[in-house]
Amino acid sequence: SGSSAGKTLVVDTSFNLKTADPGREFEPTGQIVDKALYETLLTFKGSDVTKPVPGLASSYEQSADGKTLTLHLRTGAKFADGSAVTADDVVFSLNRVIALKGNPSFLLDGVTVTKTDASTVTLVSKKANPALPFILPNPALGILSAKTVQAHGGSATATDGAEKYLNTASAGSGPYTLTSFNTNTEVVLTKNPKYTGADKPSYDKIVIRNVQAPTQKLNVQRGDSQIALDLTSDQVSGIGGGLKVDSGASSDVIFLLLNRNTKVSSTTANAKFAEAVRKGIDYKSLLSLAGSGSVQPAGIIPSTFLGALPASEAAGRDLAGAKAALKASGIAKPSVTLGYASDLTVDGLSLQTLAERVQAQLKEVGITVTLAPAPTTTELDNYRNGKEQLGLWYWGPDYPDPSDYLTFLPGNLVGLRAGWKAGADPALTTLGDQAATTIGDDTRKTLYEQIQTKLNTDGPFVPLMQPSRNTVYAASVTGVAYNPVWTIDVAALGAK
Amino acid sequence: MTPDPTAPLLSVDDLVVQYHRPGASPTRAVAGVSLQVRAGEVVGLVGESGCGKSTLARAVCGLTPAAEGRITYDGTQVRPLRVRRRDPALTGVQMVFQDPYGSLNPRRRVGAQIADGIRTATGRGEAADGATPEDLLTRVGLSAEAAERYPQEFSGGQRQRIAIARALAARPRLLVGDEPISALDASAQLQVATLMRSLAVESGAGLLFISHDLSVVRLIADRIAVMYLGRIVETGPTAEVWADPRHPYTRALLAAVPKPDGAGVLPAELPGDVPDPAEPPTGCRFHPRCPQAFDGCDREEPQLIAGGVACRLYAA
Amino acid sequence: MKRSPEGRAKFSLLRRLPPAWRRPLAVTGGLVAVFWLVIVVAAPLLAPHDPLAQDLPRLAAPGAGHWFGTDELGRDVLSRVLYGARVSIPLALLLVAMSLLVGGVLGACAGFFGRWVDETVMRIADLVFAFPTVILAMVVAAALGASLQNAVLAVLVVSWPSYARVTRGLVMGLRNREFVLSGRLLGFSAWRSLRVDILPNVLGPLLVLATLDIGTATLLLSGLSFLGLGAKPPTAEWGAMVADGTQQFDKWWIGVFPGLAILTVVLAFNFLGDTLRDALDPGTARTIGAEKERVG
Amino acid sequence: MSPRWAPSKEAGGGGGGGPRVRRRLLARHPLARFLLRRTATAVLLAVGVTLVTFVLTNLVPGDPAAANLGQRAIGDPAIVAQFRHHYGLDKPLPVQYVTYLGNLLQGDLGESQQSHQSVLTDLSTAVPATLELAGAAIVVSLVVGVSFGVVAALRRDRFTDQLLRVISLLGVSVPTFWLALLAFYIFFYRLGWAPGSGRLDPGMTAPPHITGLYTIDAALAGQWPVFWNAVGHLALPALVLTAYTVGLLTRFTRSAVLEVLNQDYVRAARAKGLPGRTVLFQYVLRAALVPVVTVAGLAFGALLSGTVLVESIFAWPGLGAYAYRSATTLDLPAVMGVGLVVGLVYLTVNLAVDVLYGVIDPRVRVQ
Amino acid sequence: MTAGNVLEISGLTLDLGGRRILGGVDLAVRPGQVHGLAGESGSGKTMTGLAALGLLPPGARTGGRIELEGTDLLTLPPRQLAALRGRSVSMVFQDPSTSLHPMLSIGHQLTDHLRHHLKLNRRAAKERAAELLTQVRIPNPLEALGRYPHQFSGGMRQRIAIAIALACEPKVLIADEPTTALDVTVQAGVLRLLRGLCDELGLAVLLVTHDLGVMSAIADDVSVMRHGLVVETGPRGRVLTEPRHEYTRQLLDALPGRSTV
Ligand SMILES: Nc1ncnc2c1ncn2[C@@H]1O[C@H](COP(=O)(O)OP(=O)(O)OP(=O)(O)O)[C@@H](O)[C@H]1O
Ligand SMILES: Nc1ncnc2c1ncn2[C@@H]1O[C@H](COP(=O)(O)OP(=O)(O)OP(=O)(O)O)[C@@H](O)[C@H]1O
Ligand SMILES: [Mg+2]
Ligand SMILES: [Mg+2]
Repeated sequence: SGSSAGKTLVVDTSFNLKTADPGREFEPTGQIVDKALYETLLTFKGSDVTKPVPGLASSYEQSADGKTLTLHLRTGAKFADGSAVTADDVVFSLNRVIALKGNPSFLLDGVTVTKTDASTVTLVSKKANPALPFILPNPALGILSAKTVQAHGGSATATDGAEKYLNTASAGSGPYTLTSFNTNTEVVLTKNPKYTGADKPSYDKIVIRNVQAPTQKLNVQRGDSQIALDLTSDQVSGIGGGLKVDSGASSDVIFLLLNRNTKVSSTTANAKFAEAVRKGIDYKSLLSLAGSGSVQPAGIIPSTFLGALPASEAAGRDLAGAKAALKASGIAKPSVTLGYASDLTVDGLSLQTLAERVQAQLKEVGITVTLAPAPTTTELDNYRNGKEQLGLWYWGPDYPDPSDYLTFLPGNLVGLRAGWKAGADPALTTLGDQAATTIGDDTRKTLYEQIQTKLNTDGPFVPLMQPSRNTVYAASVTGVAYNPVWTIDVAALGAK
Repeated sequence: MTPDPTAPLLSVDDLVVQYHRPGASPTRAVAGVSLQVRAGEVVGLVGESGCGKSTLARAVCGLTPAAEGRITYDGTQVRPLRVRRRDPALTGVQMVFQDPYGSLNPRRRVGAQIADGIRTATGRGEAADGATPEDLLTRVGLSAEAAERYPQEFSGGQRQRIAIARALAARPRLLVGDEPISALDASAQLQVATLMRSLAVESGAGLLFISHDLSVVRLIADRIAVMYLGRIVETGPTAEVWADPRHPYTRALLAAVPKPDGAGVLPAELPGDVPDPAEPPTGCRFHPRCPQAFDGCDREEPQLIAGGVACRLYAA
Repeated sequence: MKRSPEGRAKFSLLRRLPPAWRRPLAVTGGLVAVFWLVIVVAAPLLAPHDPLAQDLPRLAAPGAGHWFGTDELGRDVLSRVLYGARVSIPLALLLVAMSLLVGGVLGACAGFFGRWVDETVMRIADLVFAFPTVILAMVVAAALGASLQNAVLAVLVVSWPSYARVTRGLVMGLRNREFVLSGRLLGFSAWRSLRVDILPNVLGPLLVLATLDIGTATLLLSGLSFLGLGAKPPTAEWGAMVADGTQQFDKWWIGVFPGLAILTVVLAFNFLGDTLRDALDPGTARTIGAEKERVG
Repeated sequence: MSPRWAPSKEAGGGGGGGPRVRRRLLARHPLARFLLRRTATAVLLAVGVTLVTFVLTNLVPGDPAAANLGQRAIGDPAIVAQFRHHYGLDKPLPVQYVTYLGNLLQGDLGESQQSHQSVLTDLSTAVPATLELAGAAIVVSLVVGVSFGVVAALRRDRFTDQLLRVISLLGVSVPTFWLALLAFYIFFYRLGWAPGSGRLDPGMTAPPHITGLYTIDAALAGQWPVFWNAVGHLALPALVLTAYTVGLLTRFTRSAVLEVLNQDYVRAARAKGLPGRTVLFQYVLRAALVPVVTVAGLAFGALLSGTVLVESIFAWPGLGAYAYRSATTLDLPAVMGVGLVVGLVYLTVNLAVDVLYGVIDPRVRVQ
Repeated sequence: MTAGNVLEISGLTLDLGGRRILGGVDLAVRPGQVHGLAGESGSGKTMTGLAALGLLPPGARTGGRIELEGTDLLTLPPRQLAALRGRSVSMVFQDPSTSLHPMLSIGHQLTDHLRHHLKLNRRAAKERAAELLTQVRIPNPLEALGRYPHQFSGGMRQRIAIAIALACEPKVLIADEPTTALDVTVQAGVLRLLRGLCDELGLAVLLVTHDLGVMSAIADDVSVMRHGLVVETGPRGRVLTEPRHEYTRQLLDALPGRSTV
């Protein structure tokens, strides 16, 4: 069924979806949907996230101080209703994201958007923002028809009421339009015949269904669906029947957090104890849980990004060293609790499984770990408020640029969650500030490598792994490519 | 203790007992009854099913609250029994129930249940004079070993004897029997009834004996009261009432009892059924079925006159 | 007469078997229950592996070294199933005992004292009944946080009312029985009446209900663990193990064996309870039946 | 509601004496009382249910904002404040609750934090999905369970009875979630007999929304391929759900029938020489149905419980899945909405049971 | 079979659950006559009646003969027996409040076997039913047909039960303690009704009772049973005044008024 003849493509994924409104969505499934419905100013091609390519903007220039980004719009672009995409639409859409204060608004933090002329838009950032061209491809920054949105209660203010409309229809210029939308069951997309982009979509209709991973496997094996997005390596192994598998390391980095706040735990705050943990983990054994395709990042920045540490610097298990460090810490019979979200899976790998194995490994070192699973909701609260002694979390990149990882520094978002207060490590803070404002790939690369090396010895984080990311698809489907920002561009898929 | 031996032990005055049903007018199961029982006297209460006999008996024991009127036992007003423990002064009134299978706790030995009664008597300050469950069992005609057994091991008649023993253990001065024999075998009925009478009279207690078996009541009661639809229609010494029933209902009742004389005489029939006590007929309650009803019976409700009959035939 | 007109007077061997509890179902139930109780006690002796050790090959199919296969962490499923009995069965028993206590006391008070006590207790029970049990237990467990203790509390919240109802019904029936009234007439206080005359007669039926309920409690507890609201890992708990199994459809052994364990335990106690109920008089049995099914 | 409770015709007639007037009042009284009591119960239950859910959900040591905002967004106080303001979470709890009740009076169940839609909209798809599942299951359970129960009673203590007893006990003992897993594995994965998850094949468009039950809507619209497809998808989950209720109903019907078989009136009917069939269907079943109806009401509740566990495995977009998601993400308006719907279903089922009592038993109806 | 008897029971034995309940019962009932059957509780009176209708509890084994106008009911195939049941032999049970189906209208219960046995149509059956109700003196028969048992008093219910039993004009009526649950005044009415039917319709009645007063009032012949055996049979007057068997004498002595007199 399906394939090119029916011109319907069925994609099974486990939904994480709240809305189709680009100004509000920031969930993985929302990214898939909005990527197909809306065009962004810049975009990425396939899996390559190292180089932004033209989208609605045909070219851009960045000022030397890294604060100003000028974009030139492509001519002839049209919305699905036939009206032309103008600079006003761009300004409206981006300002709306900022004003809504929704999940994606941080992408344009400190950015002002102005129209220079009918085909030019200028983005000015308060601080140097070398990452901006890497941020703009985010589907949350898709361009909407200001006219349509405004006609349905939309405005670029906090009182915007267009979400309801944008969950029933789309107002973009993307290759597909929205036919039906349900956050629990399925989303149906229909080909936009007026699409002005270069690559026309192959399928008339795309159905994205909410299916749990194990069922995804059955469905794709039986030909009920053509693509399954969330299978684990275990599930993929030995999958036959003419199915193809695209595997690779995900850009989600799973890490352990050791709280630096002595009020939360004097044990985890102990640097020697942290060293014992770092040396006591058997990273290879953890990787075996995630299966082939998973990798161990040497630092907190995922292996495929600019500034990633070379794999050779990755930590390994040193049981004797760990025991020695534990002894040096002066803590007899350490006992800590490990908080994690029991219902959370990262690319199909359940944190539950991982936590159980970490527990078993640290036991060999002599550390008693009590597991404290909780529903994501509850655990997020603990994490956010820095109340976890040990925490098991992951960081998925908001945009494929190393600057996204400066949040791990002391006093920053994730640093604080580990009880790592501003000023706790001035040298790192200085390095971080430098990295954030510097332009030039090589310099940035060096800076980020330095930051990570220091993080690995002095920081409260232990990067564990990037799980593998498997896309299973029918042989009839072409052009499957994993993208860390939007997982998969369904519009780019072809049929054989 | 009782200064005036002629003063009634139990006195029921204009008693009204009502049952409330949701969404309907209340049923006046007892609709103005006056009755006295003296010490050492056996009063038989007869009447058709549903006429309010049990209700009256329960009210006397405080198990059902009175809506109007009063019940006094030995000078104490009987108050309804609620969550609180029964007034010790009232434990001199004991009851024997109809169902021999329901009136003993299946989980306790017979002896223990009788011992409860003895404790009640001592609690009231009456000398126990060495009464034991075994003594009592022998008095009701059972062997002393019965005390060690459980109620299930006895037949209906035996259980009823045990129930009587338990009631007697409390040294009651008034015993109420609500159809204590109707669930028993024909052979056991008379034995149990006469036993009750002799035990009560022996100990000088009054006995209010309820039954619809007229022939038994005739044998054991000193005085008889005939009830119809919540009211007493005739009362008098048993022999008199038997020999010369005056109320038409009493007559009909007596005539309806088939006699086992082998003569093949069909008993006399009383047409109609007992009406619903929730909506009793106006005037005399018996008038729709009365063969002697006459003008005015449907309007005027006759009162129990001095001669012990409530019928307009005998008015004035 | 050779044949009865109903055509079903054929002498049946089964009718000859003496008391209810000697029937094959009861015997099976008893044996299986004993089997599991033995496992509860002797799991450490019987289990071939440490249920938490992750040293076997991952996801190995049932075979010589590990009869029930291994799970995704390389733990021996057989050992985990055996150890799971130590979690599920004692907890179910504890839960039933607690429900019996809470529901029994509340129900007895409601039935004996009537009026506002009755109204209050029964309206709360109604409120609980208005929710499907799993949903309420789920919300309670989510509210209290996932742990076995909290799951027990959550199930307790939904299970006491059926005991309360049965107790209340039985007490109300008994309250007006002649032997209770006789006691009251002899001057028993309410408390003595309740203790001596009523409770002993309520206990038998309640124990039957409790036996039947052990199965239900096991099901509910494992259901909550299945939803991730019960046992904390790495505890070997059957519901949680079945949940692991749903992640690996084709590795059937991960989920099938713990599921079978739940099934046999519940079945055994249902066999026993059903037989006990049959041995009881029909009226009481019906009340119990009606109430028991509410729990499910 | 059954018209049988309506005041009788004669009572509506013209004037008359005292007793007549009284009877007329009596005739009306029970119905009025009944309705009044029902309404009061419904209101009390609604308040109770919402209050309980509200309190419970607020006991959860978590923050809806954390659950529903992204990792980055949660770090920005302005965004969090905006979120709280939008959902009224910045007000004191009692105020939140009163506001909720006020909105409820206007039929507004609030907006789900998860789906960003009105809870009513969410429920309007989730509830019919579950009702379709539970409805199909209860119909099958009733047919199968009652027949099994009758057969077991008639073959009392014989082999068939023993067999049915084991089957019914198996049914009530099997963990639903495990059975679902097993059924899915065998019938879908191994044998390929059952269609996959969801309510329809992908690519098949849902029938026009009339009742929300796909089978009925498709039949009404005459879309037979859709109808058969929906039935196919419904079959397996519905059958899994019936395991428990069939067991329950079998056991109940059996004992109810046995009890009735012992009644004098059944013996009297046999003594009249009526054929066994007539005695069974007119005399025995009619009386046995009364307890069975009660249990069927309870069984429906059990089915709703079952759906929570089954829906996730069959990816059935129903109330159970919605309830689970809402409860674990602290989606307060959604959880309260689920509570209300469930309470409503409970009341409706009870009402239906009462009406059925009236239909079956004249003693309830004629007073 | 002796001439003049419609129903003749000879040597009837019954075993139930491995226990002998009846040990060879002999009874004969003639048309137009009431045959009284007395005896203590558990002596097997009810079982004898049920045996004649083939309504014994499952598992019962019988021996001997029960002849209805020459046909042995015990060996009759179930189908043919069912055709006789309610048609030629019918039965009235002890408790009128439980022997009528509480959820079916009187009309329904009066007509269904009429329609089954006599193949009457709905209208004819209804007419016949109303006629029967008149016969047992239920006021307002047509309206009564639409009512339910709980709307009648105990005595009326028993009369309705008798009407049902008589609907197909049977030859034999087995009445198992038909008045035990009734008040004496109501009992008198039912007894008169039974006697009248017997005299007018030539019905043969087997009346089971342990009330010797009732027996004396209505029965022509009396049999006394004990432990599954008939210990004495004879005309009413003789048995009740000059009992021959010791047990009968005991029964009579237990009566109030006898022992003391
Ligand atoms: N608990 C009750 N609630 C409502 N009505 C009742 C209740 N108990 C008895 N009644 C009614 O009160 C009336 C009198 O009942 P009661 O039991 O006193 O009669 P009785 O003379 O003892 O009859 P019986 O000889 O059948 O025992 C009857 O009409 C009965 O229906
Ligand atoms: N279903 C049954 N199974 C086994 N034994 C039975 C059954 N029914 C009755 N019996 C036994 O058969 C014997 C005769 O019972 P039956 O009912 O005929 O007595 P009865 O003379 O009618 O007594 P009663 O006067 O109490 O009605 C009794 O001992 C009784 O225990
Ligand atoms: Mg009474
Ligand atoms: Mg009998």
